[in-house]
Amino acid sequence: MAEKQFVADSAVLRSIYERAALLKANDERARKVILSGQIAMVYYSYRGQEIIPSVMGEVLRDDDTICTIYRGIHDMLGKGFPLNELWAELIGRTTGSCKGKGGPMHLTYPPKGIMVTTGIVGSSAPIANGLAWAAQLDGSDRVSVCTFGDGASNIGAVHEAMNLAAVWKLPTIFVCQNNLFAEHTTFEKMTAGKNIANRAEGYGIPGVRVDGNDPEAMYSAFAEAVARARAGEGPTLLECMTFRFFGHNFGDDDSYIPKEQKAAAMEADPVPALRARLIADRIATEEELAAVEAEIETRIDGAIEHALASPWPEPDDLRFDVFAQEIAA
Amino acid sequence: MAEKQFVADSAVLRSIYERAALLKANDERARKVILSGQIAMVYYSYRGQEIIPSVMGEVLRDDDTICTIYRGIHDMLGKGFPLNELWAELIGRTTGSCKGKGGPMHLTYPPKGIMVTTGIVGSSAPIANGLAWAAQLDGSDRVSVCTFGDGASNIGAVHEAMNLAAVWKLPTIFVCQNNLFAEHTTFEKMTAGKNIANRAEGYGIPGVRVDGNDPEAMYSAFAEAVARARAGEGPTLLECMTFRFFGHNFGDDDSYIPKEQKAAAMEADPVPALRARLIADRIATEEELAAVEAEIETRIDGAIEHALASPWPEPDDLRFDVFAQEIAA
Amino acid sequence: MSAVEKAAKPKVTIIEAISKAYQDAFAEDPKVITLGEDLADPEGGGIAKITKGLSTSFGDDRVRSTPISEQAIMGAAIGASLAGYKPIAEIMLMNFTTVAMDMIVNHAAKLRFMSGGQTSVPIVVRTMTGLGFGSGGQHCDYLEAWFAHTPGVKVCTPSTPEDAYGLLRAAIDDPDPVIFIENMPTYRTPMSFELPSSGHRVPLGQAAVQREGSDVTIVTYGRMAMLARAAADQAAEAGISVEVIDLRTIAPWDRDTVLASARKTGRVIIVHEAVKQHGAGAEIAAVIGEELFGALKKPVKRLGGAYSAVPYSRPLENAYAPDGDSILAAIKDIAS
Amino acid sequence: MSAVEKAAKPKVTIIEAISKAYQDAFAEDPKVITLGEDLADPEGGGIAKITKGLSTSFGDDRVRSTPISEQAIMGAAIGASLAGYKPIAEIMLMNFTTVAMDMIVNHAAKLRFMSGGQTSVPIVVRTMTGLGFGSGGQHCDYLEAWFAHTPGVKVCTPSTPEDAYGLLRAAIDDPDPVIFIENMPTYRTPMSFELPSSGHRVPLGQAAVQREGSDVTIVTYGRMAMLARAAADQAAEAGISVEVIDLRTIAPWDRDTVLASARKTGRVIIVHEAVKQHGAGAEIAAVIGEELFGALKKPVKRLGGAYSAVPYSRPLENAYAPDGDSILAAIKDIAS
Ligand SMILES: Cc1ncc(C[n+]2csc(CCOP(=O)(O)OP(=O)(O)O)c2C)c(N)n1
Ligand SMILES: Cc1ncc(C[n+]2csc(CCOP(=O)(O)OP(=O)(O)O)c2C)c(N)n1
Ligand SMILES: [Mg+2]
Ligand SMILES: [Mg+2]
Repeated sequence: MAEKQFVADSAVLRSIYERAALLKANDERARKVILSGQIAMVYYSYRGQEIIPSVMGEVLRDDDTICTIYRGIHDMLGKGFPLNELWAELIGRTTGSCKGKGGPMHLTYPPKGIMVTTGIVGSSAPIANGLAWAAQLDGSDRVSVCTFGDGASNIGAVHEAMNLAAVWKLPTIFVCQNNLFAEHTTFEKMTAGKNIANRAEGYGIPGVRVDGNDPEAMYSAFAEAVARARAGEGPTLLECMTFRFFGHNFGDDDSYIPKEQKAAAMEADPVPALRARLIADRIATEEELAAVEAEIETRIDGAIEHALASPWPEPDDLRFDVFAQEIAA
Repeated sequence: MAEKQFVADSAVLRSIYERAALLKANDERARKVILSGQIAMVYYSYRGQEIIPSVMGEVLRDDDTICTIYRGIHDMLGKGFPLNELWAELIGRTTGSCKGKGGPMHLTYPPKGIMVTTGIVGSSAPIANGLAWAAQLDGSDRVSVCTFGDGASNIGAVHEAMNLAAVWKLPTIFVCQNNLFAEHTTFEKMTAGKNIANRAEGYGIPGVRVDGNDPEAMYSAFAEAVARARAGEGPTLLECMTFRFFGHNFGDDDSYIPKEQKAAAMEADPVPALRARLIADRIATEEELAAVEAEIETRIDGAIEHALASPWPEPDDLRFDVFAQEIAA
Repeated sequence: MSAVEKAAKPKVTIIEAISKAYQDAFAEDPKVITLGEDLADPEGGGIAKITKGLSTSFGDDRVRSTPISEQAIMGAAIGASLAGYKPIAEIMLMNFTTVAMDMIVNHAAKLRFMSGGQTSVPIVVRTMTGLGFGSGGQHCDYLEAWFAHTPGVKVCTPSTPEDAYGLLRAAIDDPDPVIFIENMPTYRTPMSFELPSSGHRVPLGQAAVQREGSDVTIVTYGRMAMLARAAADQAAEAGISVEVIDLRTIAPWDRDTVLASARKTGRVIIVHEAVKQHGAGAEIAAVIGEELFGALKKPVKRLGGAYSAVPYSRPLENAYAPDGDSILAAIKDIAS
Repeated sequence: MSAVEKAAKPKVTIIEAISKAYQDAFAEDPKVITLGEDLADPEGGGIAKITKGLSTSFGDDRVRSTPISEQAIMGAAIGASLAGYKPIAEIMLMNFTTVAMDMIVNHAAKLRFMSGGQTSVPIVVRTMTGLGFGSGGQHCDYLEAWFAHTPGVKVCTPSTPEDAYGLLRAAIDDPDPVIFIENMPTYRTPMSFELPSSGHRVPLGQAAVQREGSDVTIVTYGRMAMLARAAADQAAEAGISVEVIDLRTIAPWDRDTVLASARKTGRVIIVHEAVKQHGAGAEIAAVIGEELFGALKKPVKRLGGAYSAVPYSRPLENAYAPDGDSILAAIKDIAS
């Protein structure tokens, strides 16, 4: 398949930006409400990594599935997780997608194919293969995406999953979001080999390192992987280079990140960069984008309001959803 | 390091043969005593794979350690496991190296560096790294070898271990004995990628596929890996091509192996081939080798006799060796 | 021969019943799929040949041999189940579940709850184990207590061909993850059962009173249930009437049946092969102690595996777990 | 404030005591080494900064940050221990031990036995867990019962800074594998202890009677011991005299101390955060039932975590495990 085939045209770029703007605004809001004390929750900021899931959301269909991780709200919003169900779950209300039982690390929304969010490093990968196997069995061309971090590439589950996907030619797309850090440890220190993409060769599958902050490069690489998977040509490993601006989790003392590295990454913030590009290339006007952004803020306002007005679960709820059948009181 | 450096000279080849002859004879005897009903045990024949451990035994020192697997008696004999303690353990007597508690799948003999025998596929690899770390800490140039099968290359533990060995530059040598089958599943069916050696590149370490039945090639590759490890240059992955003649375990219906494949492999039996070569090249005479072989049979006779004359353990022995301190009765 | 064994003429063994359950489930429900090491026909239909013929009949898509990758196996089962399939994942031996514990415990067991009921994981984890083959410390463990301690998974194990069929079919039907434990040493024990009909189910959570009695209650499961039935026959000769309860499902276990029998006899022995300390017998004994305080005639007795790894040498392996003699001795002791 | 808390002036928290134990062990014994994710100083000395300063003081060889590879971490610890080192392996959170269960259970726990005593595995597995942070289903489990069910490993957990120091030092000294469980929510609980001297050890297997009493015995450990001490103080106001036993070591647990107290009070409550069903409390209750048959005044009560995954939402998380109120209610109920 020629790579040239997958080019993000103006409309696509604009749509990617609209998604990225939502992701960015939502992250900013989350950090803001935590910082202000309005809402307390475990939070893993993805700020800086917005382009990757915005591209994924652009390319994927609703019936394509995704398995993601604790740092995954960007992936989910990209894939269409509704804001009301998101925020209500983040603050543990019954109107949350998981009725408050899952929380920020286990957000789930099957209507948009958001099947699993895991807090266990690497575990998204083996499960994604099962969803891909189901697609094969169904005779469907839908694809199964898993996302994970650079650190996760060193855990056994990811290796096993890539090998299985390769031998079964599964429509699984392994999206490694390499933000150069795993908690406090640098990518280079824990990951042997030239890069992660390179490991794909050991499984005889395509492995591509791509600038995950570059919407066009990311689009081209991801769309190609999806096309291969839909065509029954098997899995792809994408290593998407990016950076997380705000440390591992909210409250993280990120002094382990060299100041210049962080400053440079924030300087190259991909979301405003794409915005500027859209305007410079006359794909959108400043006014149009400002309107989009304002509308996003309004939607987030509404979602938080809805969430805060929603009821808390009752202790008795613990008896439900353990099994299909309720647990005796 | 130039590969040419490690050449098996005549003396080495002869010594490799003497080890291989022991291994072959011991396997034949084991199958014979089981078949005759004289001894009952779980047994994983390694017949056909003798050259690999004979070379390893030739190159390694007593203080170098090895972690091996259920199909590992060849590895252990190559490394110097004494026959008396071996046979007594195989038949579960107190004079066995493990007092009868371990058995054929858990043979251990630290005086010769035989540290772990595991029945869990892949588990030899992570433990070998720890022995390698200890060597680093001791400031010793000893090396740590783990052996495992082709099937094991697909399990997470092996991947994690190779990555850790690479980032820590451990003196671990990963010896994959690729006998083309994992239980009843062919290597190609379960293992993605061109070959296993190739996966090393993903970790930035040398990966070499070698004909494990060719004593010279095997010697050259293994000695080089050991030299690298001793010199502090880190791990190597060796994929040693071989074949097991008698199925997965004793009693295995090996009809899943194509008849021609098996016949061809047995036709190319590496032990008699090496024997013939030694004679043809006048490295040894027929008489000398016959004498060596006769002496091996005598030693095996003696070991079995010793084992059979040894006492069985008592139920009370279960209270010992769980912890350093005995368990209360 | 106990009442249970006497019921019918010899027709089918446990291993045949398990194979039959597979065959019928595959034939009846296209959503039933299976994966595991060596399972498909080119690989011989599994190490115990339980799935032999299945891939030929139902296709390579539904019956898949896998690499040796227990995490990948469990993950694939979980993922397919999230999409509406009913996978049976074989983790060959129970000790190998240790490699896949994250998938089973953090994921399969929890996804329904953590998703607030949006997703479910209707998988069966079939796994084999068993003492008596001289395979030593890493191939014969009984880990049912771990899974029973894990909310969100059910655990069962049969001691008759009928139950093997009925439990496995019920496990496949069940909307939640079930660990199905098979005792290899019992696979071919001759027992007198007809081939169960394809409608036969043993509801999860229901124990079987396999032998009625009035003096002593034995609560057990798996291979130990076979030994307990035989020991009960011997005890009867000594004039002791023993009720044998095969839990069949270890989690959730059938409290009503156990408590009713314990109340009746006032003397309870719990027997399993798993290590006695912190085994499933502890929970049962604790509940009996709570519920029947003051109503028992004797303290509950627990028989279980020794506190050591499973030993290799024959005399040690023989001494490791309860056997007919130790069960009979316990019966006589508690009845005295 | 209970007797235990009153003993000395505020000086040190549990987390400080753990750090100090590391420092002292590293200074005293060059064979002590450690590895785990983010542990070394370039990575900040661990997520809780417990090992901060250690790699700077004792070198990168002895204090190693690792990739996210729990199997490789445990394997490296086991291997180094076979060669005479005393590794402390940090498996960051207890739920992540599920990834390394093969290494811990099939290898660390069994190598001494399977080798007939030729090799030993003197490792410590330090692991953290704890409810109360809103981290949901995969970060707060208590799995001590699994390890207690595994012959060959010991399990301990502290509820005071002194015990944290003394148990960790004893665990490091121990010639066999020890799982050392840390309750994150108790790390910084203000308590009044002096910094323990470097000679301080708490022998494994010895419980502490943290508060003497005559009416009711509470057997517990970890964070629940803190709550039990406070509940005992409240009960005293209601005229109920409660004896609080902190097991400290869960396997092997101190039967003598527990049975002596149970015999004295005749009323026993067992409290842990782990899921109640098949938790460590089941074994303790079963043994008490066996040993003190007819000698108790009331059935043993067990309080434990709910039968579900750990929920996220605050009110659910609060309801999940025993708390001061439920412990006090149980005291009043059993004393009535
Ligand atoms: C099996 C496992 N080990 C350790 C952890 C603790 N942990 C949580 S996030 C994390 C770092 C993961 O880094 P990476 O994969 O690069 O993803 P990122 O957080 O950078 O997005 C670690 C070690 C975990 N959750 N699961
Ligand atoms: C984790 C685990 N899974 C499955 C098994 C069962 N098993 C034992 S040997 C084996 C095949 C191993 O094949 P390979 O690694 O090629 O080694 P070989 O037996 O060919 O020497 C399998 C699947 C096991 N022992 N451990
Ligand atoms: Mg990262
Ligand atoms: Mg093989």
